[in-house]
Amino acid sequence: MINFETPNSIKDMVTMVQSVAENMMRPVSRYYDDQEHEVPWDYINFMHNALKQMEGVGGPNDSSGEAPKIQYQRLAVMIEILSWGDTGLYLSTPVGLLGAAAVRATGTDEQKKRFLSRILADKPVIDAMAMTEAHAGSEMPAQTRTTAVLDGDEWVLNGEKIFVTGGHKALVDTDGFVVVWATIDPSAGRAGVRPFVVEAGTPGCKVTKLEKKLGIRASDTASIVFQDCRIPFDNILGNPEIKQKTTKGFKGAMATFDASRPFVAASALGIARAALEFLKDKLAEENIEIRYGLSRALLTNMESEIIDMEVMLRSAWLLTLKSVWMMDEGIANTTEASMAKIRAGDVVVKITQKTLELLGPLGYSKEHLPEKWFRDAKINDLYEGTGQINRLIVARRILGYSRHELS
Amino acid sequence: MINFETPNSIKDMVTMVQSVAENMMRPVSRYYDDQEHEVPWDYINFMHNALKQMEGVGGPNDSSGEAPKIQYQRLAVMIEILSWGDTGLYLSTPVGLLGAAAVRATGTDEQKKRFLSRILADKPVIDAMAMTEAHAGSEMPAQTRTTAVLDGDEWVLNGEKIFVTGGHKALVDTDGFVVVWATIDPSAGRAGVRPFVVEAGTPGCKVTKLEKKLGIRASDTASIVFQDCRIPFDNILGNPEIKQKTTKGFKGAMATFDASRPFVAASALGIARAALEFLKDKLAEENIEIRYGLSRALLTNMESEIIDMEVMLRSAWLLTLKSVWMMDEGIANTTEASMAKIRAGDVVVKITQKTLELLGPLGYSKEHLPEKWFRDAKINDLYEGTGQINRLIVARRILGYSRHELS
Amino acid sequence: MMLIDSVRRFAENELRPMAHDADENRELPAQLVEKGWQLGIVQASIPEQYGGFGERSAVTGVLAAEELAWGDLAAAIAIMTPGLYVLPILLGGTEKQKESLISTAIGSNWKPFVSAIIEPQFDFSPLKMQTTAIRTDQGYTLQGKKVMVPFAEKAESFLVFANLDETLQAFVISPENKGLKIGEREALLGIQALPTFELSLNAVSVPFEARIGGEDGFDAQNIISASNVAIAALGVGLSRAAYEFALDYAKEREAFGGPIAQKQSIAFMLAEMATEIEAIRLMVWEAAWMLDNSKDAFQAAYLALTGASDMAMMVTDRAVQILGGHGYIRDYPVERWMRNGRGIPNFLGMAIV
Amino acid sequence: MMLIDSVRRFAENELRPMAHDADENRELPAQLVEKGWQLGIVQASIPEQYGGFGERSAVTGVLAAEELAWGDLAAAIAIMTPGLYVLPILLGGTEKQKESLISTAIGSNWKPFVSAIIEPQFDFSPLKMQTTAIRTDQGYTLQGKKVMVPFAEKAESFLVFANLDETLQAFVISPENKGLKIGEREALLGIQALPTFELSLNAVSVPFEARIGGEDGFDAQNIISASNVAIAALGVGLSRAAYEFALDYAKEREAFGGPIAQKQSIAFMLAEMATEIEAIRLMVWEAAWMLDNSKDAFQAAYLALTGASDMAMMVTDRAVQILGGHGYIRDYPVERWMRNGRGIPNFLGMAIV
Repeated sequence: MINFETPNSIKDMVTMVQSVAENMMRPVSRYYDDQEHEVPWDYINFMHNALKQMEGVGGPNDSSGEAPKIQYQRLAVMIEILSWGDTGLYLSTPVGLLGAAAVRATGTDEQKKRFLSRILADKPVIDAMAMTEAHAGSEMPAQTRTTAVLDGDEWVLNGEKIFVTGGHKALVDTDGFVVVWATIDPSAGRAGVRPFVVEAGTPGCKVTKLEKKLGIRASDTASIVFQDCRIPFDNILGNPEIKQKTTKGFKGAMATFDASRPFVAASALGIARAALEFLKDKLAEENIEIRYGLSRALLTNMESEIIDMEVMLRSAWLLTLKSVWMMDEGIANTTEASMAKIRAGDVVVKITQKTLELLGPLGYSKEHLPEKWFRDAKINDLYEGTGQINRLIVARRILGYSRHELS
Repeated sequence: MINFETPNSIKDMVTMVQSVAENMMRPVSRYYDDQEHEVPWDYINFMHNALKQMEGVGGPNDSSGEAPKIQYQRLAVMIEILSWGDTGLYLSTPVGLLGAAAVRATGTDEQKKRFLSRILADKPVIDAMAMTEAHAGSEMPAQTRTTAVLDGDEWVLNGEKIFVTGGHKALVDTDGFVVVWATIDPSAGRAGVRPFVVEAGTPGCKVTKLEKKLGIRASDTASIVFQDCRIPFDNILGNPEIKQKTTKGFKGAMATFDASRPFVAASALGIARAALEFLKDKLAEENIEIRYGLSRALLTNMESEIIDMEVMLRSAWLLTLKSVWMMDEGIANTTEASMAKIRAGDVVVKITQKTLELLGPLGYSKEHLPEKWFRDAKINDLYEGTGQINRLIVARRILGYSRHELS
Repeated sequence: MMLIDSVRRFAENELRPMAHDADENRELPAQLVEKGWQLGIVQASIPEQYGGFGERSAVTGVLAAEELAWGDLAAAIAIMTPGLYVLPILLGGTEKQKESLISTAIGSNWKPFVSAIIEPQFDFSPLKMQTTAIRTDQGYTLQGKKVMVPFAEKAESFLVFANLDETLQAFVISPENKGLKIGEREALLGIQALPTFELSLNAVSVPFEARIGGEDGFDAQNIISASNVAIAALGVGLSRAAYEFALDYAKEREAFGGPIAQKQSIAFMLAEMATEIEAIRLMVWEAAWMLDNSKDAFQAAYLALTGASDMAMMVTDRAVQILGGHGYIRDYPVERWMRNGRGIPNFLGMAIV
Repeated sequence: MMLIDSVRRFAENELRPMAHDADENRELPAQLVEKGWQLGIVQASIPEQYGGFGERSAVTGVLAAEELAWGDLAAAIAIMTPGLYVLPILLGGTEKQKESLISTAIGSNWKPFVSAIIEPQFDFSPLKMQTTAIRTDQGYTLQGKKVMVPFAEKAESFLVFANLDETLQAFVISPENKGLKIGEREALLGIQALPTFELSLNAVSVPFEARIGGEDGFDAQNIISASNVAIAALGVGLSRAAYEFALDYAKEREAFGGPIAQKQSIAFMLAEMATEIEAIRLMVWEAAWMLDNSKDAFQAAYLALTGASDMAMMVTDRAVQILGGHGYIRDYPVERWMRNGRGIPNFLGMAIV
């Protein structure tokens, strides 16, 4: 059973990260929402330095002395707090995001060392993952059209990826990298798909569009075109048994999601907590108290709604904790990761929507942050698998169905 | 646009039917729930006499002088009130139920006259419809295995039907009839399916089981076995072009549902209103007032829940009214009938479940009727098409999809 | 109905094409509001003697409001703005007020005659207004704060709602009144193309004649009901827009070998959206019909807006969900509809039928 | 945990097979309750010195409660009934009360030592009890009405909760007390196999020693929390039963050319049910862990029961829905689970861990 007691080392971190969220993020949250696509250098540089001092938040492959059994938990707790600060900024944190997760899930030890070490190098770098293509959303990576052809000791990539979170920061603003899912055999379907690391500055790789979005505006969402983009042979993640038509690449992508979904859930719940706390603070200002312990027939509507939101938030957080605890314990967590993502996605959307309603005209005004959280929230039910895709994953698992039996 | 003003002739009927519901149904509601399968003769006989005097509630083919444009509306209003009284008893009303609906939707004029006239004859009769078979639920009638073979000038029926609402009352307790959907060509799929009228007392037709149910216990739910059951050639509903493999029979079944679903919706909403009124009466006793007009931030939970229930109830009722108004106007109403059924099924389940919660220990006790309404309610989301089947129907309609494109 | 047909065409041909840019630029094309005004939606509810050419019909009003909001919510509110100034006067003003005030406000061109109702409290409710009016020897003195007042910056006159001895009343106030202070343009989650402002009333003195209905006042509850119904109708219109867009998208977007609309999860969402819209629309129509037939519509109108608020949130949120990642991108209109949709419970007091 | 394994086996082999008939006949097989008692769930939370063989662990309690309720809710409550008599005494009684009262109640056989908490008001809440205790010269006098008191007819002793000067306190009352009146056996929507009764207290006089904790009383709020958690765990157990049954049914029942579980509408319902159960179970565990670690569990326990109440209704309702017409038939267990499930918010005060 998971341990409900927060380890002391995490408690210490909480204090620090909460201070970052309050002092470095909240004050600029509105600014970077208004100034879409402006890079939050102050925050990025600050976090880069802070993280170098506060090692051990990058998952088990970092070099800290942290007991490995709680490193994923520690990361989840950190992400929840940073997202409480500002999700758009959190998604710009040079901490090892989706690209790093892909490296961790699919790379060899040598590759993990090579690519993940960049994160704690002198200058901040952002990593990203390029999977989605315009013609297919939820069917990626199986429907990949971006190709990788071996030419000598280089791979040549051609194709276009969309919706790359942080793609511009990874390739243009910093010397980061993008993990690109491409097929080495278009006739092989998902068996041909492999992950490749494309580093910033590689010729033939170009950011062609930045999306204007509903929320998370401090984080860029990029389209990237690969045109005869050549990368070293060794940048194919994992053992390059390229002739074998296994679904290893596909499974690697799935493993990346298993490893990243709990953190999307954690991020979502940070936003949800921010909204709920705002509402409760507002009530406290008016000396309105929440009377826990009463039957529904005796509560006010405000009390009842807040109590329901607290149930949603806490239960989703515990599911998230369980899914990272499983990672820390080395237990396969596909079902639990998707469950956490489903519930966190639902919860953050419901809580932010409800909070706006209960705040009346205050909720609708940009003078306050809840309207921003309402916009930021929705991404969590959409990216890294929509609520529907994650329901499909959980359903297949509990029913013991293949993707042919249930799609 | 539908007329929101209730016609005077309906207003008059409302007063009378409400009195029946209050005085003839409510007092025996608990008794017939406890005494499952006991036939409520007092109620049946009373209603038989009352309905003979109050003609025009059987739909456009009855012989009343009622303006045909409101006869279905009138029927829906009556059913809502009777179900407010007691749904199990309503389902035992000798008024022309599903069997009659099938005759009306698929019979020739001669057949309508012949079979529907029985309803206003000397003795009360119950009619029923036998469609479901054990091996298939939502796929009926397409998957019909009950066969009808022509032998001379008689049809010979063989097979078993389950979940026949009022089957025992139609075939055993009264001289009623059952409309049975059987195939004249098992190889033809749904094209072979036709409706047949089997009258009480026909040899070879036997009620083999009465289901014990969660609710609507005053209404029997029967299994019926047909074993070399011979019926006259003329008892095949519609023109007996029996050689032609059209899907006419199937369409007749669908037409029956289009014609009956609004009345299931009306019945559901009668239960929902009963529950909501009980709750509001209880609050009125305690001098708790519902303050309409306030924002959600100012309401009590009880007020907020009641307001939401009133929205659900009224909107579902207006959808139901629209779907019967379309029938009265001769407008095809498949989509609207299913919409009304979806919403009414949802609404009655939510309202009764919520009412029980808000009534606390009173809601859970058999000293009061809400627990019974909670049990009665659920049938409305299950019979004559589950909520899922009706969503499928609406979805196909709005998307313009066939059953092959969306199932 | 000819009026509704022309409103529908206007919404499709004029509002839809400009809605995205108007939202991004936070500006409505001026000639568009003018063109919308020429449809005569407000004028059609005012009798000829006061400068209009018809008779008030809430049913016509909700039909028109639905169509306008289907086109664009910010524009719909902008076009209907003078209605919320003239209708309270028509329904509750003294004969003298009707004669002197209405025709000025609804001339041949759209003019910024506006109402101020909403207040910056989380628990704002029209029945519990915190802006107060106190009777003095010379007339009334108003004190309080209003938000989401459209076009306040260039308003020609304000109709301000305030609490007078625990009843809701309205007062005509000139923008020149020295106690009046108009704030910066507001930034809101939605209806970004509509310019709205905060309005502070600091000991604003008005003469007795400024009170709608004169000494006896008027039934403002009736105005609140008519606004409830109008906002609910706007909610229906924008929800229908989102539903239709999501429906078309779902039929075109392919995944797993066919349109995503062939997946039950998507198809059922759409079926429920359609059902919800149809159900709430009927509530709106019924409440409007009650208003037109002098029935007490207070509760029905309140329930209609309650239902419409939940419907708008549910439908627009699902539309975004059905579009997946594209739903989150401002190139597509659904995220705008979701932002606008969340406002439905807040817009009470921004339109009337 | 060996205890939990044996509870699980008992639930599967003993409770499940009898649950249908017990509900229909409104009677639990007596030897079954006895057998359940022998598992030692209650005894394991009582130290040896008071006649038990362990130490109270709320975590163990919720694990056992979940398994029992998976088997049958009525039997689960029956078996745990003496726990709600002895645990308040253990946690809040004077040393003398512990010594004299606990071992009598938890001998080698199950005995009807019962608590009376719930009252017949729609807005019953343990923090707002209407049964009152007043201090007199001789002790306390209790007045009020209780419902859903299990086994009251043959109870050997009652622990009655009442409001004493606005704090919740508990009193040991002998069934012989002449102010006590036991009503007819109640008929309830669910847990029909469990005999429950109304209990009227008409000027019931008890000596000072009858009050748990003596003169100072005890912290009854803590007992309420432990009951919240226990009932929530029962909700998890019965929901899991319904979910598993619906899952198996959906895989076997065919329609449109395959199992209905292959339809997204069914599959997604199941996925959400599984997620909900897992999420709420973790809340229950956390609250139990807080109880065991002397943290203030009041809010966590309340939230756990709130979540479990909604979960139980949602999951059991959907199980019925997935079974379609069969869900409505008493030959199948899901309708029983739905009836039992609706009781979860009402059962606060019928079990404890």
